Amino acid sequence: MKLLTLESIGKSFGVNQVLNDLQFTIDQGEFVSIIGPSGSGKSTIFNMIGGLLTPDEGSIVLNGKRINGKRGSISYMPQSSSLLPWRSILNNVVLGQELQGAVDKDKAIAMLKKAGLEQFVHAYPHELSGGMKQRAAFIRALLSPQPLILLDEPFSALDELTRADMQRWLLDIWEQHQPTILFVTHNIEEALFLSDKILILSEKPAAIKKSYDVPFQRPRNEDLFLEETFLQSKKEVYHYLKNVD
Amino acid sequence: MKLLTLESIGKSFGVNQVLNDLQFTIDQGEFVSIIGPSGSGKSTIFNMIGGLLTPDEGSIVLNGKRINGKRGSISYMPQSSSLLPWRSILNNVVLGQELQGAVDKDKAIAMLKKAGLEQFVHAYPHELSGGMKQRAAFIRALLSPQPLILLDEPFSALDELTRADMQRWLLDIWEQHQPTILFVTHNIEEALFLSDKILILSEKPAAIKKSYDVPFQRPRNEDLFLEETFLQSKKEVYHYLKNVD
Amino acid sequence: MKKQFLKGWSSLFVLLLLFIIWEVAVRLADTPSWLLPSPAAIFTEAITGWSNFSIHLLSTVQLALLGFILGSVFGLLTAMVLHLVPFLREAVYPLLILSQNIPIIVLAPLLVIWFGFGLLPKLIVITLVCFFPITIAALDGFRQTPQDLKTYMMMAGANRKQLFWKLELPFSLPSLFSGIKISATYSVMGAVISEWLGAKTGIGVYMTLASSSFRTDRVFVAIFAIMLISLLFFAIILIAERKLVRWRSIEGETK
Amino acid sequence: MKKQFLKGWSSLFVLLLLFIIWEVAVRLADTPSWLLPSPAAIFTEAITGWSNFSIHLLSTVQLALLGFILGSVFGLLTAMVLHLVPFLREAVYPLLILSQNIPIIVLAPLLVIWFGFGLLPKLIVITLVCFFPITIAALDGFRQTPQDLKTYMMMAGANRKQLFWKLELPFSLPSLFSGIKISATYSVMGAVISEWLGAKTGIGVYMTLASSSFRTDRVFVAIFAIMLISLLFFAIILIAERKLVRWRSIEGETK
Amino acid sequence: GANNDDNKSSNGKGEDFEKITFVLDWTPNTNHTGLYVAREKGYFAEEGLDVDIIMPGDAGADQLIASGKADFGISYQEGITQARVQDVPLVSIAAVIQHNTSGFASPAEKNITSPKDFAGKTYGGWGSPVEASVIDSLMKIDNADVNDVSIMNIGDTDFFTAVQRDVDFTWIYYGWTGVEAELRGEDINMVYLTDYTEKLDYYTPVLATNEKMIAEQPEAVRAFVKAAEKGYKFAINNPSEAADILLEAAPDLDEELVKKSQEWLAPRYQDDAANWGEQKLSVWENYAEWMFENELLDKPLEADKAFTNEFLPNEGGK
Ligand SMILES: Nc1ncnc2c1ncn2[C@@H]1O[C@H](COP(=O)(O)OP(=O)(O)OP(=O)(O)O)[C@@H](O)[C@H]1O
Ligand SMILES: Nc1ncnc2c1ncn2[C@@H]1O[C@H](COP(=O)(O)OP(=O)(O)OP(=O)(O)O)[C@@H](O)[C@H]1O
Ligand SMILES: [Mg+2]
Ligand SMILES: [Mg+2]
Repeated sequence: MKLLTLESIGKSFGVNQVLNDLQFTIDQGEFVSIIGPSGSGKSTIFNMIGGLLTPDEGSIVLNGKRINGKRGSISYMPQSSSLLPWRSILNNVVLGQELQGAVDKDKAIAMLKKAGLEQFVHAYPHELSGGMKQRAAFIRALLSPQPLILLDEPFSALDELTRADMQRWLLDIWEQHQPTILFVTHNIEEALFLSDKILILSEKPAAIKKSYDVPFQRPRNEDLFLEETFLQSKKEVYHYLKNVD
Repeated sequence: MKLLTLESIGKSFGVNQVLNDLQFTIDQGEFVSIIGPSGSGKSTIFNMIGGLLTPDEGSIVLNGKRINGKRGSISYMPQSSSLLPWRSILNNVVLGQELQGAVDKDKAIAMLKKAGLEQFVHAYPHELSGGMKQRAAFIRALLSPQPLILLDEPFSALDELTRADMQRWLLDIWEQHQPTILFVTHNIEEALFLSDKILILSEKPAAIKKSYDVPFQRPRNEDLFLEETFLQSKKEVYHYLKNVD
Repeated sequence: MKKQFLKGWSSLFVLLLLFIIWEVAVRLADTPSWLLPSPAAIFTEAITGWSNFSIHLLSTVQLALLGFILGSVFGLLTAMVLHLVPFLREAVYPLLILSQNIPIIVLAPLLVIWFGFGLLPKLIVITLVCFFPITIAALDGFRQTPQDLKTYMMMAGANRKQLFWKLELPFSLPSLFSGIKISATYSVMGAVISEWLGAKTGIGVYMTLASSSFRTDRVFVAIFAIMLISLLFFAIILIAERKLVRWRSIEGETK
Repeated sequence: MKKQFLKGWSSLFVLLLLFIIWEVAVRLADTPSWLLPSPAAIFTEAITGWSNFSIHLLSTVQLALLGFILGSVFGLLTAMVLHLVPFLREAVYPLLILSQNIPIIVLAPLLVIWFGFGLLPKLIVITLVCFFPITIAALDGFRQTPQDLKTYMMMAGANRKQLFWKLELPFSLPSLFSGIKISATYSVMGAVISEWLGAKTGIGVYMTLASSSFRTDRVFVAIFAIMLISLLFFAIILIAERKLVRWRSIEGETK
Repeated sequence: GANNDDNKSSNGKGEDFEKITFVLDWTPNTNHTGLYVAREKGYFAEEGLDVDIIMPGDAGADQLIASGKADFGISYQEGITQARVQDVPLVSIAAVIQHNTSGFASPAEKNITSPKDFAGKTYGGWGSPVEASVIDSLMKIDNADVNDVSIMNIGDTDFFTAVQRDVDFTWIYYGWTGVEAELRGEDINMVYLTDYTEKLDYYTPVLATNEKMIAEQPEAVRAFVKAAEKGYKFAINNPSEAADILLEAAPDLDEELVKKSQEWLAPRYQDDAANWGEQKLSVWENYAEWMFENELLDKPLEADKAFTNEFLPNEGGK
């Protein structure tokens, strides 16, 4: 079942044409990654889906409804955790709900417990490590009522080891809840490890150069990283990405 | 020939013992990486070699001279480029020389040209991309008269692709000048690709858990990443690192 | 700034030293009291004249408080309107800054001409003095809200009202408090100036009488009283800030 | 703040509107000129009285400039000393803040009694008014130098002197300039106040004369002159800032 | 200060001039005309003095004269009395105007023609206890009670402004504010202090100096007073020309006001005294006694030390 469809989207900033005839679809429950060079327009795509920007051409359809320029249809997790420093973690993770209407604190507490943040429910963001903050930010996105979660390079500010932890954690929680996720990353391994499908963007004006279906079975675990087939897939994606330049 | 020797270094911050009986040596012209968990004391080691901190125990010997608490004996490149925003790139890269005495602008210009920064000699830092800034910062370290360069996670703030570019570039320039380098990273692949020797730190109080000699021939190139032996080495280092936890 | 105030023992020491030097100098030079009274003489006057002075003091404190509250409310409202209506902000912000170059002391007599001798012109003076730092601080605070937090809120579907109440306003609190601190100390001076516009009691009145009857010691009592009240106001706001924006101070310390 | 000043056409428009409303109101209500002169009357007086007023104006500008330069130099030196001697900073910084609560207008008459009618007490007043914003701004600028830049400099072997001259001082320039801008506008008001301490020429004198001979229109000419000079000073500093810290403004725009 | 020996300047002819600083009480007005005349007409120069006339600002002149920052200045009997009781060494050396020309002014329509009319009205003053006492004294004479008057502090606000706003009467000098009222065509009623009690016929304003000046440079004082007397004599005889001289020195003043005020004041400088500037011990004693009785002074005044006639040209020999 198609959840999100982008139809021949075009977007320019003045003379700078960033996107041209971009189109892709995401199915309900799918985990899709977007990979592309810096400045190719990944965040711009997100901003359009989120309603912050309006596409110059084409339409964005969510659940059958055209949402061009309409805000509040998706939930979001940015690179910086963007937790509000004056709110406790609990009050932070319910923020997405709060903006849309009803707040369910019990569910939030349960979720925080599962994420290993039990001790930090009433703590403030500055008391958490980078990884813990990102967990909270993801839980906030997960708790929001919208059907699609956009993640914009959520782990790129973390160190290598924390990042690996977070990838495993995300995979875990995704497998439990099966939300629909659109994920931006620079890291090929991360994209391979997590997604069902990788969209590879060309340089600007960006369009989908290749839609790569990730061949690995689920559930996956970290051993995948050290497997032969993984290296093979990595080479392929790397190749598509390079050929774009 | 031994350039730097750390002899049974101990360091505590109050009750927090960070380093205990740490020792290692670096030879002239060697490229050594340090890998270790976050907060294990890597930057603390650098701060002691740089003279910003004084070890509680042991001694740091550079070129046969004890340099405990003595500043100005090494040159340095941090994670943020730390270029001074009000100086042109040229004036920035000679800063290391300027602090120690004589300034050689011609050599600096030649070096910038080789690094592909010809157009940016008189530009200001904000006009450069992240990767270019890091190049300038490395040239600044290279131009400084000191015999040892310390690099503290120099590429961790860059995106994946730029980072790969920078690794190749660094390898290139290192092979040309053969400076002695002590390099901190979180990234196993990066350490394997660049170094002669990898020092793996244990959790605190940190000591050298393992000194891993990198088995690859020089000159190396990017194909190394996709080779079988590389994956093998990566597994090994990962194993040493994990066992520490 | 805050920390220094607390660990200000060394300041207290320097202050004491200054007083001692002053006392000794006055005694050695045998300066007549009407020219420069000694700290001891000022202190004595402060104690013996307390019953009379306290009436003036109280009246000024009341006036300053009232004006400060009015000025704060007015300043915050102005900032909110200007922030939420970008067109207005662009047109009015420069005028606000310009308005700070209107010399209040010169304007004061005109205020009396227009508004008489009641409370109104006095409150206008104090409000004029107080509202500006708060407006500027609040506007700066609103504008300094990090772009990433704003982007998050908007991506998550916040409307303009939610953006302001849930993000911009709480974020601006620390900045706002710096403004409030400045205003609080200004309000005392503003009250004293406004008392020159005609009042029956108040430090301003006390001071005029003191200087016209050559009681320089009393002038100094008034000066020190003004400083102490300002300091007290500052301290009260500081405590309120600590309670309200605890997250900020702790964050700053752990960073 | 800077940008707004440049694209301040909308402000100019609002200002013009205010003047028109004022003019119409005065005409309709037939307000006597000594109570509230119309803008047209003020403007006329400014032109017809120019030859006389310009002498006062010039004298005030000179005084303000001199005091401003002195205050800036003194303020910067103070900041440097306090920054480089941490012990002093801790002891003196709170006193500096406290000193801002000394009511200058009250202190001013005492200054004349102590120092006479010469330039000295006037310069003391302007310096007192001017040095504080600069000292605070410079100290803040020094302290806000990013830790990573400081760490780099020290790792690269910079000594205390190099750290200050090559890093902290240039880094503090933008902050310093905010302080200088404030001081520059304050200096005009400071000069006018200081002229009330007894002077033969100057806007302060002109204003006193005007109000004692019931010439409200002249009082307004003086008020507007003070505002215009303040604005001019501000603009000059702004231009100087653009030249000197170009890197900052460009950086801010591209970010 | 002018008490240093090196305070000499040359007029080019090789003559040495003694530099003198004179501080006014407020902005220049017709009380000061004689001094401007003396400077303009060269009377000071004839005495070897180079006089600099300065406005005092908010502080008033008294402290400046007392501390020697100014050599001479304009003061008031009231100020000198209070000052001397606080050991401030001020001495009056000449009365500028022989009788007190001040009084309580009110717009004609308020119908305040004698002190008993003050009752139920609002007085606007500058907050000094002296005001209440003066009103009290006048009202007692007129069988009324000061407690029926509402006293309001109006600070620096002038008469015309004040009576527009909440205030019924204020204390003015007729020679300046009263004349301005005439010019504006506003009818006012005056209740002069001197009409009701002699005790309040004190000298206001006076020329003053400090004790040190008298002790150390009596010749300079004598010279100064002599020239000032000549200036005031000129103003008495040629009010119009004197007004022009004042206007030239202070061009920002309103011309009409100065001319008219000068005319009004000319006969009043000397009035019924034998010589301009003379002061009587009884006046000083009366007023100090009155102040002491009204608890405006901490201790009685030694009236004979507060003033001196010895520097007046016609009395100097005595
Ligand atoms: N609001 C804007 N106004 C003008 N140009 C913009 C704007 N936002 C983005 N751009 C331009 O659009 C292009 C794509 O930007 P975008 O941030 O979407 O890239 P990205 O793929 O997210 O890059 P990165 O990987 O660095 O996050 C860039 O050239 C950028 O300069
Ligand atoms: N100046 C200091 N005062 C007190 N504790 C410090 C100080 N500097 C470092 N530490 C502590 O020493 C430990 C090691 O810190 P260090 O910065 O050296 O770690 P690191 O290995 O560089 O970590 P990262 O990989 O995150 O950069 C940490 O626990 C840190 O809290
Ligand atoms: Mg992006
Ligand atoms: Mg580190």
